[in-house]
Amino acid sequence: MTTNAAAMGPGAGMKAPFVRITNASLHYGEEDESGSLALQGFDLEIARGEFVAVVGPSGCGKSTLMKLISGLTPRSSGHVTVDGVDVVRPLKTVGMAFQNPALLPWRTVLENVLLPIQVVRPHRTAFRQDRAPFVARAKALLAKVGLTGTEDRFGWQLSGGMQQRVSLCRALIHEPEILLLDEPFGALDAFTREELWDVLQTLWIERGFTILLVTHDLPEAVFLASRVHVLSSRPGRVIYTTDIDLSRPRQQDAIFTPRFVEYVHDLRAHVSRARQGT
Amino acid sequence: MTTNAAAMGPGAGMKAPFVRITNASLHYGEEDESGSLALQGFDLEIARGEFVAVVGPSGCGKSTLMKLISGLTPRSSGHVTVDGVDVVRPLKTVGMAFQNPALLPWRTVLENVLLPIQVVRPHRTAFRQDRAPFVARAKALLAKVGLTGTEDRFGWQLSGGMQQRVSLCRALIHEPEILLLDEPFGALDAFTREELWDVLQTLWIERGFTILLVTHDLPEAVFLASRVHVLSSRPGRVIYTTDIDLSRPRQQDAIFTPRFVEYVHDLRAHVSRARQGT
Amino acid sequence: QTNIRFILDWSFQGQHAMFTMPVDDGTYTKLGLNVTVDRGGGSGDTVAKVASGAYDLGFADIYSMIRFNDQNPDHKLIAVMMVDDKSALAIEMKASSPIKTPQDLTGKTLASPVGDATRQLFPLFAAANKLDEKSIKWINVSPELREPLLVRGEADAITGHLTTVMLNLQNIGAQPSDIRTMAYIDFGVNLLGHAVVVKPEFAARNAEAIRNFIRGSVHGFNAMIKDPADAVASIKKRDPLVSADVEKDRIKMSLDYRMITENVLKNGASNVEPARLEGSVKDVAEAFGINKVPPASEVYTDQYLPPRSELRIIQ
Amino acid sequence: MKYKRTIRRAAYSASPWIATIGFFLSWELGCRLLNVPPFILPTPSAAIGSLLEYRDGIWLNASHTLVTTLLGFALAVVFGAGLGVIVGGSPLLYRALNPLLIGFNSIPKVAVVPILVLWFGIGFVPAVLTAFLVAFFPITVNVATGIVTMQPELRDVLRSLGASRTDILFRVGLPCSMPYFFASLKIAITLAFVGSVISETVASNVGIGYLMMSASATFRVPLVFAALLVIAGMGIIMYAAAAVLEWRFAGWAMRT
Amino acid sequence: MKYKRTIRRAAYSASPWIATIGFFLSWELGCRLLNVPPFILPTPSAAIGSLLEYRDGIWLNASHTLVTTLLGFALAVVFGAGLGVIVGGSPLLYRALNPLLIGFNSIPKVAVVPILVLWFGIGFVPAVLTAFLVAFFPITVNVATGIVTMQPELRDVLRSLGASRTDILFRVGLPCSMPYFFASLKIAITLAFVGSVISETVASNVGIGYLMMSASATFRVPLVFAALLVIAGMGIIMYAAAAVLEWRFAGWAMRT
Ligand SMILES: Nc1ncnc2c1ncn2[C@@H]1O[C@H](COP(=O)(O)OP(=O)(O)OP(=O)(O)O)[C@@H](O)[C@H]1O
Ligand SMILES: Nc1ncnc2c1ncn2[C@@H]1O[C@H](COP(=O)(O)OP(=O)(O)OP(=O)(O)O)[C@@H](O)[C@H]1O
Ligand SMILES: [Mg+2]
Ligand SMILES: [Mg+2]
Repeated sequence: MTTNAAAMGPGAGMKAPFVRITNASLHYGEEDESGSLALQGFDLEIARGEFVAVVGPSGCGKSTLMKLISGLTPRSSGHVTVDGVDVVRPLKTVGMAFQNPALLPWRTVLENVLLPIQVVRPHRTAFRQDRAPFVARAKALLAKVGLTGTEDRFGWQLSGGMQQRVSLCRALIHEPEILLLDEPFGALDAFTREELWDVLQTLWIERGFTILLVTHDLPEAVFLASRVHVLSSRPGRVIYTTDIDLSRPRQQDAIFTPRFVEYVHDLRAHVSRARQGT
Repeated sequence: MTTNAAAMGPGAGMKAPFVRITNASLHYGEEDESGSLALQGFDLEIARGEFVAVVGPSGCGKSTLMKLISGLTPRSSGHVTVDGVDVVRPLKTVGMAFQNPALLPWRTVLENVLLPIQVVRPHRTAFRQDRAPFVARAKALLAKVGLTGTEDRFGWQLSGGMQQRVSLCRALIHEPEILLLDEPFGALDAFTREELWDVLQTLWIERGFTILLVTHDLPEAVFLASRVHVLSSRPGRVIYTTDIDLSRPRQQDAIFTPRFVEYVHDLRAHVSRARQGT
Repeated sequence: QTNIRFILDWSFQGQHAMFTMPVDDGTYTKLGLNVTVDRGGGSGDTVAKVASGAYDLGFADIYSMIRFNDQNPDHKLIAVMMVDDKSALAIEMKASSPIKTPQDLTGKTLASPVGDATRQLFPLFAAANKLDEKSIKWINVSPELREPLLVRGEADAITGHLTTVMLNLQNIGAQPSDIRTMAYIDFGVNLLGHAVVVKPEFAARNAEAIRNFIRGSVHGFNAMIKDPADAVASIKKRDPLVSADVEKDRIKMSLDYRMITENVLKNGASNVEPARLEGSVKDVAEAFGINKVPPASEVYTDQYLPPRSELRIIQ
Repeated sequence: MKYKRTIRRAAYSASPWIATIGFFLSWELGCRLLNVPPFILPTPSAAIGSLLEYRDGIWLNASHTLVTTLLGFALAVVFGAGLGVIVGGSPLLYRALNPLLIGFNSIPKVAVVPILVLWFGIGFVPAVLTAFLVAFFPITVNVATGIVTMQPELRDVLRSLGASRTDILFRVGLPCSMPYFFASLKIAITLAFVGSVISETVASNVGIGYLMMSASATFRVPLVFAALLVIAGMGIIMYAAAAVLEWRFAGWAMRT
Repeated sequence: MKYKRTIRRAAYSASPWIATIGFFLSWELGCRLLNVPPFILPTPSAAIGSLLEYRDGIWLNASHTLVTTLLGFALAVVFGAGLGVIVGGSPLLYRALNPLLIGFNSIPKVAVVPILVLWFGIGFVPAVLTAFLVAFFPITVNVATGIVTMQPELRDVLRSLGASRTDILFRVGLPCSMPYFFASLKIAITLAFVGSVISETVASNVGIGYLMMSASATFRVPLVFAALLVIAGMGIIMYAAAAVLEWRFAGWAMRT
């Protein structure tokens, strides 16, 4: 099964797409259970360093796609490789912000943000020797998302939107190669959201990691991503893909340009069609 | 403390506002703890049958306001009355959709929706005698939000947006007098969201209950509410109120009318100012 | 100095002073022994512990040892010093009870711990007194329930060592005059009592140490007779919670009923007549269902005794 | 790959047997190699031999003990869970009763059995009561803990409906404590066996406890161990029954 | 209103005393009214009288038992939690060891003490071991259950970081099982006392168990009850210590 991908090897990965999903499907639970087929005949390729967004109707399998790529839930059939390696167990190179913030209730905000540092390989040893630089990094990240002063509170003492921002920081802190963001700004007001768009875009331009963003906000997808995929209703697969040809860094006022609005309308039409398919 | 409200009595409630908050404040934890003051000097009145929306920056105290009105969290000072009665314990007449769906994991979707029926007073006796009409009602509600066929699954087998819709059904099923909705459409794609706007508006026009909606989506607030309040940053209080003078029932295309857009822009400006206050 | 780990048959009681006083006054030490005395949990337990090697010497009922030997032919023990010349096994009832002779026990209810020697050897008592053993209804209880059941009338009679039961009954408020006893020894069951037991191999290897232990214990025996108060003090040192009065009574009773007989006064301690031992072993073996009756020489040996002159008991 | 998975599955289902048989084998070998005399620790083969030899007597006594234990256990479940609900639902009662409960349970029940015997006579009742007294506490503690630590978000769902404390207790607290409850059943069933056997050793004319007493009084140690094996076996069977219920009622907590 | 709240607070903090004193009062009254003879059930005043009378001897024995119990308990916590982590972390081991654990724990430990004594001699070691053997099981069961039922969402957070099974176990499983763990400490500390006392009654020259044995052998029942009171008191103190730790380490689970 793994031969294909293995044959290409990590060296070949330079040429081959960073994430490659071919004809994959994913069932939850037993195969014969009805209503548990979340993805079917799914194809997707993401190049290294690309910023890709995925949109689609509620329940179409976007979160499932995230779990598929990160290896959290094993595919039922097809091929999934990341960096040329078959995904059979959870990857060690992802940063993931779940749809639901999932902060560990026994840890303070700071400790939650530091969690990946304590777990992920090169950092954990360094962290054990010297916490200070990492704590500083975590505080800087929290400051960026507007959460200065909440470091020592528990996650459940924060508002929904604040928790979501903590979760975003946790996905970023260990500077993963690939970032999987599942509606990271869903619970935020427009202004905070737009501020964080800028933060994320800047980080991406600086660091050049690969990002897969799931969102319901079409302007968000257009503003941030270089390419947007539209998924069909469950069982999800890609039914439309568009490249967003807007110069970087994109500015807030780009939202009001006709090209931007056109992209949004185009996507809107396709999402609408995807829902109709239900 | 209660004398004021009690003196007016339920009879006087006809004239007096249905929900009345006067100079209320709310501290989480001990009074001296810093950063725990969520609401301060808060004033708000909602007439019976009104549809009110509340917007404001993330972490400003919107969810806290919901808990204040429903009596889930006691106020630290000030007055809060609902229907002329001082709120000192959780009300029995509210339907509440929390920011986070909070489905009971041991119950199926249908059982989760039926929960209020099994708990709230007049229904629970009727339910014990004959489940059928309530089950039918629950199924009808689930159908309205597009969840037919998920009745027998567990909440954690659904996608985030689907869970949110189940939670909305749970808030509606027992036809409460007052509905507190905390970002009920946050995890939904634009189309599902707009469909549900219609569903909610129709229900409100038919049943005439009082609704308080918390949202980050300004068009949503303008589309649905008759009045929109903007809160300041924490500690939250109302810094701006506007009546939305658009005819009912509002149609999807109203969104593109200049008046609608103007309302949205007006609110945007005020929310922006509220954030700046941070 | 030879180390001797010695285990008693039960928790510290007055009569055990014959082993603790020589420890306290240095007699054992002078004899080249370093003796530790631990309490036990019943004769059966004691023999198993000696057989296992956890202890070198033990103080146990000689018939318990016989039964153990039968079950564990590879780990037999042997008695080297007979301490109780007379068994204290007895049946006790209230003085007001209609049971006056052994035959009156027919059809009555008796309470007793299931492992209690008196109960196990009841068939001998029944046979000697022509009593239908099958008509007896037994209730199995732990030792701490036995006397209360008699007092409360839920049992018509109980079985147990005289020296234990009498004092227990007094402890829960009965007067000696309220109690009637039937000692086996007085009703045709001529049994011996507790002895010092040891593994034969150990004894063979440490013959002189055993002899010295017996010397020391005879010294303790005499010291206990001479100064019961001192004996009680020696026990109280090991268990500060024992009641001095009770243990003093117990010493007196043990001496009277079990330890000092004409035989002992005349011949000194541990004078076992082979015929008497053989007879009792045969009876007991039958009661226990032992097919291979052990010869007396496998049960008791006098080869580790010091000269008779050193075994004298003076009242 | 399929082949590998089949093997792994087989290993998984056979694992309890493998572990148990391995345990008995090493016990047997240990006894033989170290030459442990049977009156200290008999070999399992000797114990099983005794078990077969005396199967009728053992069966009689075992069934008696089983009934006793089950009754005591049933009482413990009902009372323990009830007390747990009450105590978990009321911080005041929790605080008030904690010392009494802890104190009472620190006491070895052997000390209490004679009292029970003097009150209720010898035999059945004290054994049932002892099993009950020994077994209820873990259930109470676990149910109360489960209720106290119920997820506050779920509790708020009920509170927002104006639910009474009882409603919250039964509709959120109890389901939340189900995994704790079933965990405590494992503990309680083993303790119930210990309780009834202990009571039987103190005062009873029948039952595994009595059998053990009389076997050990006559130095039939393999028989004692045969009795122990029987108790262990009954405990396992009872637990298996509880595990089925656990899967049915608390399976949601182990969702993946 | 303030006044009312003060009263309620006072009632809350006094509640354990009220309950305990109430318990003793009704025991005293019950004994007196029903005229229960002291060899069945002494009055608490008689027990306390004995306690004072023999305080030196009791103190000596109690401190011995306390040390024994604490050692056994400490072993039980370390081993029980360790085994719980292992078993909770591996479904295979869980399945494999369950029957052995259940079987072993269904066996009354009194039956095992003589074996321990034969191996380790009379006194300290067997008592520590018995306390340990009796107490570890609830800890194992609860820790394993806590780990098995950890919130899957939180587990996924760790898995998404490519965390090893050990990491998941220690960073999510263990914290999730803390409330279960502390619940089991309550059970385990009481069982540890039971275990060491039982062992002392079987084989020891010192300790509360020995004291109870020798007191009950001579029918000084009030002294037996004095000993029981001391054990109960020590159990409560130990528990109070554990409760402080619980508040520190599992307080988050009781957030409001
Ligand atoms: N644990 C599960 N067990 C069974 N079915 C599941 C499970 N999780 C998700 N599903 C189903 O898989 C489908 C896709 O779910 P997924 O969470 O990927 O949707 P989504 O695109 O993220 O939706 P949303 O936008 O609402 O979050 C849904 O129909 C859902 O019911
Ligand atoms: N349980 C709690 N303990 C302490 N502080 C809390 C608690 N819940 C909320 N807060 C604080 O109160 C303030 C208001 O919180 P609230 O949840 O009401 O915000 P919100 O307006 O709903 O925000 P969002 O839009 O992000 O959901 C926040 O600063 C938050 O940190
Ligand atoms: Mg999703
Ligand atoms: Mg909120």
